Order: sequence, then structure tokens, then C-alpha cells
Amino acid sequence: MPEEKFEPKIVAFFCNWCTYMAADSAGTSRMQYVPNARVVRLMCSGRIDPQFVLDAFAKGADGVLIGGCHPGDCHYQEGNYKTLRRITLLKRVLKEMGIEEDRFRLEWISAAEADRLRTTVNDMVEKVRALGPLRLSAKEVIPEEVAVS
Amino acid sequence: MSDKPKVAFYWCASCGGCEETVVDLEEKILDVVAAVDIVFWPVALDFKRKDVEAMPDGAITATFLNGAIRTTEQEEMAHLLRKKSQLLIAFGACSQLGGIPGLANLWDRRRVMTAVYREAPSTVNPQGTAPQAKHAHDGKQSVTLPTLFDTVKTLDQTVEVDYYVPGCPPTPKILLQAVQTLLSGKLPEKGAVLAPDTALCEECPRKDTRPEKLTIKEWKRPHEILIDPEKCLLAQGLLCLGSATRGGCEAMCVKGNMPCTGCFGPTSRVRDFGAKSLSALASLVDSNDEAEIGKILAQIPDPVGTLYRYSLPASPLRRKKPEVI
Amino acid sequence: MPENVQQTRITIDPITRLEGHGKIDILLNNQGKVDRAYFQVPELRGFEKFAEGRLAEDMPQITSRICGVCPMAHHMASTKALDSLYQVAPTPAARKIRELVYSAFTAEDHALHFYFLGAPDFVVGPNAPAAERNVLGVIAKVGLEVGKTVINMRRKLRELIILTGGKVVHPVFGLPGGVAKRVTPEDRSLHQSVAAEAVEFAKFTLQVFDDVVLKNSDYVNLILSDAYTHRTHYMGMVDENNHVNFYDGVLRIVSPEGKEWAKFKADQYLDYVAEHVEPWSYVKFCYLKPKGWKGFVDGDESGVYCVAPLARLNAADGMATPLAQQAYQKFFATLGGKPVHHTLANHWARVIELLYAAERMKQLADDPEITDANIRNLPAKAPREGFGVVEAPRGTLFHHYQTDERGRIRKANLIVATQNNAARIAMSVDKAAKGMISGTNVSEGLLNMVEMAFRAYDPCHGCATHSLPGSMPLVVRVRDPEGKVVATLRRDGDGKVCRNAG
Amino acid sequence: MFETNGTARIGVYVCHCGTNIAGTVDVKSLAEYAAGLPGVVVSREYKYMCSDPGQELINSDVREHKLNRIVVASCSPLLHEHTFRTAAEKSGLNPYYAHMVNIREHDSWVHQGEKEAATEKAKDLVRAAVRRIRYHKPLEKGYVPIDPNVLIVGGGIAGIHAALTMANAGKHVYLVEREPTIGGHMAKFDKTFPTLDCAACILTPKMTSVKAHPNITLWTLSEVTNVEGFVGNYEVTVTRHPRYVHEDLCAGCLQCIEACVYKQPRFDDEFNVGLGKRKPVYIPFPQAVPQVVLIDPETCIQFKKGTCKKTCVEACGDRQAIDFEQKDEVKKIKVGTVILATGFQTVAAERVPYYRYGVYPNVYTSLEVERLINASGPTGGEVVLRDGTKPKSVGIIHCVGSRDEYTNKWCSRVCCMYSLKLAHLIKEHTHAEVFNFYIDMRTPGKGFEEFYHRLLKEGVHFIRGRVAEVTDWADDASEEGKLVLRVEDTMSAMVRRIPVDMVVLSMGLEPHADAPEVRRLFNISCGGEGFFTERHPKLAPVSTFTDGIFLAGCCQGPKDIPDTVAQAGAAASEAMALIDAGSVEIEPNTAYVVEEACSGCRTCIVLCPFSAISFVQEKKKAAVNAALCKGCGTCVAGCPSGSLRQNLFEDEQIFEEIEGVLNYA
Repeated sequence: MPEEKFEPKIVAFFCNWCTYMAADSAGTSRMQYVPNARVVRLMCSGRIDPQFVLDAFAKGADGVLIGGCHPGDCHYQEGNYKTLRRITLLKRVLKEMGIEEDRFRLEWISAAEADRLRTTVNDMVEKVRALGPLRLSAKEVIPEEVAVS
Repeated sequence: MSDKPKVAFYWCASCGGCEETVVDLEEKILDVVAAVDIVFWPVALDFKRKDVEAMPDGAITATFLNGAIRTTEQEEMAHLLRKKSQLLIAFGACSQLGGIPGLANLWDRRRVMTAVYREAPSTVNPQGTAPQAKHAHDGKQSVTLPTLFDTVKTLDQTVEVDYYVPGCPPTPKILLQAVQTLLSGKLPEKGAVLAPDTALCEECPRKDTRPEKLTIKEWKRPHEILIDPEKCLLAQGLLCLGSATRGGCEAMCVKGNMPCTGCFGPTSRVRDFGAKSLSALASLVDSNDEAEIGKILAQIPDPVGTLYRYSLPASPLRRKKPEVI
Repeated sequence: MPENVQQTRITIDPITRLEGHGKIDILLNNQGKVDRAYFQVPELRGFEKFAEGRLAEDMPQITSRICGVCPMAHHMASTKALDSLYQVAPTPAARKIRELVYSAFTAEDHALHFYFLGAPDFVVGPNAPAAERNVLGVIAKVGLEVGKTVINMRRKLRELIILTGGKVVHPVFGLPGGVAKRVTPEDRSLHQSVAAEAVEFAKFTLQVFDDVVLKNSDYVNLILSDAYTHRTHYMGMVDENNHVNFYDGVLRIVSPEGKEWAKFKADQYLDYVAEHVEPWSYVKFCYLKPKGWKGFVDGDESGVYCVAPLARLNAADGMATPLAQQAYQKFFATLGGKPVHHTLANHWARVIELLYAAERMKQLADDPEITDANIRNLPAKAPREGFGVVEAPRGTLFHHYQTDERGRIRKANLIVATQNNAARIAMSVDKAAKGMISGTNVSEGLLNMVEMAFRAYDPCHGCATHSLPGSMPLVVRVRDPEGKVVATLRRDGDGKVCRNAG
Repeated sequence: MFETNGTARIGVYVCHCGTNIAGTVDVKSLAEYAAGLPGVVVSREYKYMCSDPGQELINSDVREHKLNRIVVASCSPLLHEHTFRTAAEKSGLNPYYAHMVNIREHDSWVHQGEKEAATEKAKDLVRAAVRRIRYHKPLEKGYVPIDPNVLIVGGGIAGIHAALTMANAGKHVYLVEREPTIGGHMAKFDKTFPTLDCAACILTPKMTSVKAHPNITLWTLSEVTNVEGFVGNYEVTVTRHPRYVHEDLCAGCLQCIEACVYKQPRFDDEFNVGLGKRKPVYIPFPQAVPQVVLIDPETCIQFKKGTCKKTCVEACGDRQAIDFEQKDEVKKIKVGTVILATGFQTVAAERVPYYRYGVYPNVYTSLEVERLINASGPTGGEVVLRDGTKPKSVGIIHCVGSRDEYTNKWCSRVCCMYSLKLAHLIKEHTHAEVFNFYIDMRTPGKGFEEFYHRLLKEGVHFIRGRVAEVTDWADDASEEGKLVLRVEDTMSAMVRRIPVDMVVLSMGLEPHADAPEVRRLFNISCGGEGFFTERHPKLAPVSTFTDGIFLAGCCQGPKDIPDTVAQAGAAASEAMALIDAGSVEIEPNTAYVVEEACSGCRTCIVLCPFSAISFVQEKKKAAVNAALCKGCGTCVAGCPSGSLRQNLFEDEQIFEEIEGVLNYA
């Protein structure tokens, strides 16, 4: 049960050439969106090491958003295809680890799609808010009796 | 007692394979025994918890503790030995990374107990009896059992650890080198894993057979193909984790013509074995088409059990997200 | 019992390592008589659960982690379960390679147990001080050379296992329909020479047992004494000639009278074997399903049965190799015919099995077909359900898997060797305690007698390591009714017993 | 692994950016918060950090407080990272000890309503940067040489001007045009506003000198089909489509056209936007450059049936310029810089159905009318209706396909002026009554407003209002046989019906349909509307985010000829600045192998799209060629043993950033 006024923390990994620029141009055109995302800038989504994603979740992120260039548009020719391959498998791992799908998104957002960036962030925050805090590091309680059901 | 360095061995949630490694030192064990006083080794020698409790703090030079931390009792022992030891060494995969028992972190205590005492096909248990932390023998007396944690923990998630000896189990050679290093007086940097810091490929006898540009269109499972005894296993489409796994085992599994499953854990430069090997292996998939990528990766039917076989508790996520009750 | 009854508790903790530590809680009634001795296994790892979702072909390596002492037993039971799961038989060479390696393992394990664990009680003597009652004591008695030979033999056997099995602790070579690695002609000659050596070693060991134990009437009486006797059923695997076999065959159960009571294949195990749960231990207690759970009692009507060396010899009609067969006959002749109900006879039975394992190794290594390169039949059928059984050194071991069509485990059920014996071990401990403990006057000899009751089983609940040199660490706390400790008795490594109040 | 290499003495600088940041983010508390972070020695806020005094602030602090790390919280690093690295360098620090935090584009500008949340976010981002920069290392700047040759794509006035500028400066230019002639849209015009000087007179001399210039290689009927490499070192593939006439052999005598078996021209002539006819063998227009005919395989009998008498070949005689066998020809060139001048297309009139273009024959597009007015056009400069009669009344509708939800939102900038020009020329040619329907009259240029006033005097009617529809439905006799424009005259606030003979639609400008492919080819970005994006709207209006690639003309956005030419000159000089510098600085964010750690597993090698990683047999380890590495970091993320690292994006730096944004103080 999410407590009073839960504000989701979203860590966003954006590639320098597409999604980071989209975020810049969202700013330049003063589009307004929710302030829950924190952007970590990388040159290419291909630099995103799945370790970063797990680390973000472990350190308290309620959601992780990855933004890269559209397939075929990668500034480095095919970095985003490698991202796609890694994230495809990583999604399965996270699912098995009980992390809801809405908490982890891969979006192709080009420099032109400032509005898409805005709606994506808004939408994700809304969905994660509905899910409540991830609470990965919830302290475990040792019961007196050993439960079996 | 003599002023030789005092060494202790202890186990927690483990299979005993690490203890076998100590025994497998065979004659060499005598050199070790000659150089140290073994002050605590329940499996072999008659010293008990009380003896340890009686020691002054830091009386033990080095304690080698194998096994993951699974029960309240094991947690207590870990704290006790930490207090009494100058150096605490996580000995073996379970202690370092959680090991195979750590796979239990995909469920919680309740589900594990239910499966074992309720659902096992050979178990007849109409009353749904289960082991209890406290069982009343009668009105007055009762017998107790330690309680399992929901989450299997590594040693360093329980107490501070000075060094690690990797492997499931560590090879006698690795153990011997570790002991010698510690006896040499020239202590490595705290937190070091006492094994080579390059991946297994470095020492793999099949190293030269891996093509320079290897991509993978189809993942194979060991039972599906006749495994070539000479050729790089990854190049045969088998999910060999050697490129992500710390070396030092001299590629025993590969010499047995089976892929490396990663029991020596990651190198010092990698925080999460599973995520990193996932990144490397998925990158090799030979397709840029989303659907096809999905299809090829579906040929890895159990990513968690395969990539986190020994290291689930050590991963940043540690366990499956606890169900909110 | 009435409200005001005085009750006292004795705790023996820790004893040897079972799964985690073992623990014995002995509750006395107001007459100071033993009311109930609880033999507890205080840890559970839950392999059955976390096997779910894993890949069947990974199970031989995953389940071997149940035990670092007999990983080969789990590896092999699991591999056989995969044969059955994929309905594919190993090639002739592969089958022989498996049994060769398995025999090497059994020989190595039995040797270790006899010299490091069993022998001290006899070679050195049950009443000798604990400090001597260990492998060093044994060596002192039989000579340093023997010690060297034992260690050497063990090393050579383990190196053979590594050569063909990949690893000795947690082997990797088992695959459905065969093995991962062949035996080359060079490997074979090595196997042959070590096998020959093993046979000599086993013969020598049998001789040691003969000289030191059988020639000593006290020991024989001890073995025959009632304190260590339970009339139960016995289970073991036999080949088509009803000879003992560790690797393959059908399971045979004989009644306390020694009559064949049942004979079944692995996939029928659920009709014969069931597990009972007690709230005071993590281990499950096996019993014969058709008999039903009648509690911790022996006799023809009880479901309690026994496995491991003694049981195997009882359940079989003989041994498949000549020297072992001779020893087999002498065994029953000496102990008064089949079946033998004396727990301590396990030690002798174990040495006979050691001899058999060595001889079997030799036979297989001498078979030229073992070097055939055809070591795999690839599975063609879709997996659904598989059963695997082997005779682990500590008894019958069952693996049972159900999978989805892609070979992912849906359900795994494991019955490990010592579980079969769990009930009988509990009974032995209880019996020993009742027989020897009276009031708070607990002697060192008593403690050892209690130890011997279960050590003979070489207990390895859910599998665990042996106890190495000698004396079990023992503490006895005497507590008042509120459970407060009024006196502690402990035996030190040097065997001295000291008492102190509170 | 985790060395912060030396104790970090960090200076944090929070920029107000006037009120851009300070208006939303509480810069004071942000600076105070930063002061409390580990390693921070000084923390200040200042109006404009990018200003000289701002940078001087850093400079003096470094000296005074022995700072060795600089964190600037201001705008996007894409804007000012270089500025502050230089500032750090000036203060004697390694430039890569400076790091920027984006609290404007990513914060103050997008969370204007939420001062508190925005300030919190700024704190998180600053904290992340402070943690990150402790792990920065001093780095060497990288440089790459610049090939002096330049590629210019598009032979309109922009491409032509840029080409001549650079060629005159002694650079070798490859000018690639996909049409059979250069000249672009401008060549189709008759006069140019506001001066009304004849387009041909000013353009054709430039066109011919392009052809004649020794430093220009002109390739028409050609397209760029592949681009590889990077600033200073682009490898470009150009495909030259066959014109079935050898350029070097054809003298442009045009006798083949005379001789063609088709006695009369009977195929739509593209140059005259379908108003005129041509033969299968033709020259686009008399002043076309190159002065070389071409054959249209779609209409030529020889191509369609193979049975032509080939009278054209006879006519050509021993020149033998005609060659039916000509095929695509692929050229590979190396250039250091690229100027994109690919121009625009006009909106298709069919997209504005209520004006009935293509339904009523006398509804024309502005471009058609340009051709009608043009002396060298299909009617020799006669403005006549489809039936050949002169219109007595003409309605010109502005902003068709511009400033409109349903077509394009933007103002095409030139329509008002060319509509005025057309009004003037039509009146001049036909003395018809001319009505201009406009939404707003936009004349922001030298002499533009004056031109408007001139037309007012000339008696052109101006009706302020958006025409609702064009119809031939007559309400009364006066409207019979006319096209009626229904419009609300917003000056007199009444709905009016204006009957005319001819309607002219002033079509808006938009990017070429295939602009996205071009964008992809050259690895640059476009805005939402599809025009190519400049690096910065004010500070770098002709540069792109891809170094060495520049923009000129309408491919970057609608503009008139003077602006286009000015921009072309700017692009040319930017390119030349690069070339004359001889080399260019590149980000040192390359990957590198930790050799003693590398196991030689070769995973990385296949991951590099630039073949920058090789396997060194002697050492059995991987090695990165920094010159080829572009710094994407894909191999770094993929190295299974963490033995590949990336400058400026080291694992530690990123982990610190992650922990930084997440651990709340």
C-alpha cells in the first residue's frame, strides 16, 4: 500500500544524440512535465550496462527509463540495436525478479520528439505511482513460528 | 598454545564441498597445519562455540567461513567469528555470492516450506504439519529449531569481510595460494578476491578456437548437440560463461567438455555477474529485428537460473521482490 | 503427566554436522528416566523448490550441490532421471563410463568413512580416550604407512573422477543419453592401474577389519548387543541376479525376516516410499507407504525401514564380484544369518562394498569397449517426467522431475539417502539414550555410546560432510524444570570430561 | 578500482541564467546545499556563468581555493560544455575536470509551476555531478586532420553560392544535384522581390561559372547514396544516374531535339510544372547548366519498344554523344566537410481541397503562375487562362498550406512577399483587377514594407481574411462563369463573395518528402516539422550536431533568396574555417582496454561498428584504435569482464551519478 504522497523516483538513461536532445528541446519549447525523472546522460544507449539498471533499482529507483535513437537512426550506426538485444533479455530477468513491467521502459525518442518525451515521462510516472514504491530493500521480519500454507 | 597464526574453519548454509577442498589438500594440508594452529573446525576438531566465545576478540588470525547465511543461528555464528577474528575470509561461492542455495531467493520461506512439507508427491501430511521454531513436548518443555530467513544472504551482507576465496568449491590450489598469501604477511588490498583477476578465457585451452567475430543466431543447450571436445563452446552456441567468470579453476568444466557456469564469480571490475554476462551474451545475438531478437533470446529459457546460478543474493536485487502482504 | 512433575532436559549440541548441525534434546521425566530423545536436523535448503523453473539438463550440476561429500551420487541419480525424462538410453560406452566413475567414487567415499570415521571406534576402541579415537589413533595402531596409503588411494581415485567427470566435487559429465567426455585409451590404462591398486587396497582393508575387529570378541559382542539392534525392513538396489548394484537395477525390499517383500522400478517409488513430517525437525522421515506411518517403532508391521551398506547386503542375495561374494558369505555366517539387524555391522558391510566397488572398477576398466568414442545418444522425444535412482554410499537416492515441453522443471522431488534412515536413526538415538542415561549422571562413555548409535549410519542428512578425526564435540547441559542449566558436562578434544556447575 | 585520483576540491557554480533558472529553481538554497556536499570547497550562484565575469569567478576561485574540480549547474552541456571546459583550462586545470549539470532545459524550463520540486531535482542532479566528478581523470584532447575537399548537396542558389565561395577560396568542391540542371527553384522565377530584378539575369551567370570553375566538380542527375567516416574524413558514395547522353561529347546544339521522331513536344515538361510540353530528348530550359540534353527513358520509343529510327543519333552524327546503354555510375569521394543545401518543396495544392485545385482549371499554384509570367515560360510570358483568354480579375490567396492545423503550422516566410510580387506582375501583364487575401501581411525585410505600400498605391485590393472556399456556384448573374471566393473580410467584419477569372494559391514551403532519408544518410537531426536542425538557433545557425556538416538554405527552414545566399556564405566560411585550421578537436571520450585485465575473449570486437577494436595475436588481447573509436561505449557495456573502459563515461562515474540522483540528503 503506497503511503501518503508517494513520489516515484525515475532514473532515466538518455543517449546524447536523440533522447537527451529531445529533453533539451522540450525545455526550449517550455513543455511542462512531472519533475520525477533524473537524467543520466550517455553518448549512446549502447553504453547502458544492465548493471546500471539493476543498481538504480537497488539504490531506490521506483522506475528506470531508457531513451535512445530510433532503430536505424543511431548516431553510432547500431549501438541502439545492441541496447535492444540486452534490454530484451534484461526485461525477462526483471520480470522473473518480480519487478513490474511498467517500472522499466525502453523508448526510442528522437531529437524531434520533444512532446513524445513529455508524454512518456508523464505516463511512466503515473503508472509507477499506481504501482507504489518498489521497496526492494524492505527489512525482513523473522516470524516466531515457521509458516506453511 | 603456540604463537603460530591461529586459523578457524566454519560452515553455514553449504554442501560441505568447501570442506572437502580443505581435505583435498592431502599431504599439503600438513604443511598448512605445521604453519598454523587450527583453533576451530567443528567438522574436524573438537572445539566448540563455547571455546570461541571464551577467546579474546581478535584472537583468531584468520577464519575461513564457507556457506551462505540462511538461519538465525548462522547469523549469530558469523557475528561471533567476526568479533574473534582479525581476518574473516568468505570461503567459496556460497559465502562470497550466495551460491546455489541462494536460488531460494526466487521464493520466500513460506513457499519453500510449503513445497517441501506439503506439496512433495512422496510426502503424506494430512494435518499440514511443518517444522516449528518452537515445538511443545508437553505443557512445560519444548524443543526449538533455528528459523530460516526469507532471504539467503552472503557473508558480507551479514558482517564485514576481509577477503574472498571463490569457487564452488574453490580448488585446493586456489585455497593453498590464498593461505600462503595470508601467511606471507604481505596482505593484499582489503576486499580482494584471492584468485586471478582475469576472465577464464585467458587460461582456457580452447581460447584460440574462438572466432574473432563471433555472433550467435541460435543458442544451443548441452543435451541438444554432440559437443566438439576441441572447439570454443560459445562458438558452438553453448552458453559458456567463461568470458565473464574469474579464472583460476584452470577451466575444469571445459576440460570436462561442458560449458563454464560461472562458479568463480565476476572479476573485481564487475559488480553484478548476471547483468554483465547478460550484456555480453545478448550483444552477440545476430539480428537487429526486434521479433527475431526475442526469438533467439528465447533459446535461453532460464536466464536467472543460468546467469545468476551462484550469485543471486550478491546481485543488487538480491532476491525476487518480496510480495507485499 | 501430573502438573507438579519435575522434568529435566539434556541437550547434546552440536553433535556431528548433518544438514547444518545435528542436535539431540533428551527430556527426562521426574523419575530421571528418559522421556523422549529428540534427534533434530536444524536446517533446510529447499532444493525441491528452487529447482522449479531451472532447466532439466542443469539438474545434475544443481542437485550435486546438495552434498559436497557425495555430489557424484546426486549427479548420477539426476543424470539417470534425465535419461528417463527424455526417454533416451546411454550408449554402451557411456553406461560403462558412468558406472566406472561411480564405482571409483563409492570406493573413495567408503574408504574415507571407514578409516576416518568408523575405524576409530574399533581399531582404537570405543573406550579409548577421545583424543586417540581418531584417524591418527588408527594410524598409530596400524602404522603410518597405512595412513599414507589411505590418503594416496583417496587422491588417486579422486584424480580419476576429475579426469573423466570434470570435477570431483560437483562433477559435470552427466547428460541425458550419455556423458560429455569419452575415455581415451590413455585414460583407460590409468583407470586400469588405479583399479588394480584399489582392489589390493580393499583386500587389505578387509584384512584390517578381520584382524582388529572380528578377532576381538568384545567388539563382536558390541556389534551384536541389543542397544544397537532394530528389527526393520531393508531396502537396496539389485541387478538381474539380485546382486548388489550401486548404479542401476531394481529396488528390493526384504522384511525383518529376510523375505522379499517388494521389488520395484524407480518410477514406482511413490507406491512404496512415503515421507512423514514431524514439527521438531527439518528432516522428513521415510517409511514404507503400504505399511503406513506407525511411529518410531520397529518390527514387521512398522513402516520404518533401513538403507545403506548393511541394508543393501540384507536386501541382496549376493555380490556380483568373486572376492566381495566370499566376504559377503562370511559376513552372514559370522553374524548369524540373514538378515542382520545390528546397526554397527554397517562398518563391516561398508568394507565389503568397498571391495566390490574396486573389483567392479577393474572389470569396467578392463572392458575395451569403454574407450568407444560413441558416448551420446541425442534425445529425440519431448520431456515430461523422469525418475532416477542410485545407491549412494549412505543409501538409496531418488530423483523425480516433471518438466514442461521445453524441459523446464515444473516439480522436483528428492529423497536423499539418509532420509530413508532418519526414522531408524532417531530410534537408535532414543534407544541408546533410554538404555544408558539415568538421571543427570551422564558419563563420557555414555556420550560415545550415543554417538556410535548414529555414526554407524554415516549420517548425511540431505547430505553433508563426514566428521573427520574422531571425537564428536559433545556438551551435555543438565537443566532444571524451568530449563535453567544447573550443570554442564563436556568432553574436550583430549577426551577429558569436566563438570562445572551452572 | 575506485580511486578518486587525488582528494577532490570541488567548486560548484549555480547559474541564474537571468530568471530562466532563478525564476523556478531556488538558486540560493541550491548553492547552500551544494556547499555541504563532500569535497565541495566553494559553492556560488551567479547571474550568468557563461559571461566573462562568470568564468572569471571560476578562474579566481581555482587560484584562491586550490580547486581541482568544477561543477557548473546551468544550461544543457550541449550548449556550454565547451565554454566551461575552456574556462577550467584557462584556470590551469585539465578541461575535463569541469562538468555541467543541466538545470535549465531539464529542470527550470519544464517544471515552471513547481518551484519546490524543481529545486529538489536540481539538488539531486548537482549531488550526482559532485559525486561523479571526483572520479574524473585528466585527459588529452584529441585531434583529427581535415580533408580540404568539400561536398555540397543541392544545386539551388544556396548550393551554387556556397560552391562558388569555396571554389574561389581555392577549395575543391563536389556539387551534387539530382535534377538534370542546377538552378533550383530560383531558376523558375521571373522576377525577385522586392527589387523586381530578373531572376535569370542574376542566377544564370552564377550557374555558368559553376560549370566553368576549375575547382568545382559538378554532378547533375546524381545522388549521394552512402556516407561513412567523420568530421574531416568523410567517405561519400555518389550515384550518377544515366542521362543517355555523354556530357563531355554533347555540344548542346540541340539538333537531336529537332530531329526526334516526335515532331511535336507532347510530354509534360517538369521544369514548367506541367504547363508546357517537351520531347523525349530535351533540355530542361534554355539556360540549363550543364548545357546538355538528356533522354527520358519513360517516353523514348527506343527505350519502350527498341524500334526507334534513332533520328536523334543521326542528328548527333560523329559526335556520338547519345548512348542508350548508359548505366548508373558510382563515384567514391573523400571530403572533410559537407554543406547540405537540399532546399524545399511546395505544399501540394490538393491537400487544401476547399480551394478546388485540379477541379477548376483556372485555379493555379503560385509556381505555375511564376512560369506563366516568365518570358521563357510556356506562354512566353503571357498570363492567360487555360482557354487562352486573359483574366480580367485575379484572386491571390496567401498562406495556403501554411499557418494551418491541417497542413503545416509554420509560416513559410516568403509567401506574402511573392504574392505581392505576383500581384504586381499580373497587373502589369494583364491589367486585371487583383485581389490579395491575407491573414496577416508579413513584410519583415529590407524594402519589403515599402514594396507593400507601392502595391497599395497600384490599386491592388487587399482583403484581410482567410478564404473559406473557392466555388463556381453563382448566386447571381455577376457571378456566372466565375470562380467565387467566399471570405470573411475581418476589416469590415462582413462575409464577402468575390468573383474572379483566375485564382492563385500561394503555396507554403515544406521539407522535401525524402528529407528523413537525407538526414539519416548524414546522421544529423531534424525538428518535428522535418527541417534539418541547426546546432544552435542563434550561436550556430548553420552548423549541425554532426561535426563538419553544415546547412544552407531552405532545408534548414523557409527563407528568401537574400537570407539563403547569406546562409550559404556562412556555411562556406564555417567549412573553410575548419579546413584552414587543418585539424579539429574531438571529444576524448574513447574506449580503452585495461590490458592486464583483458582475457582476450573477443566479445568486444564484433560489437564495434567502426572496426576500432582489433585482437592482438602476440598478446592475445584486444586493443582499441582511438583514432577510429567514436566513443559510443557499446563495447564497454558489453565487456564481460569489465576490462574495457570509456573516458568521461567510466563505470565508477556513472554508478556515482546513479547513486547521486537517488540518495536523498
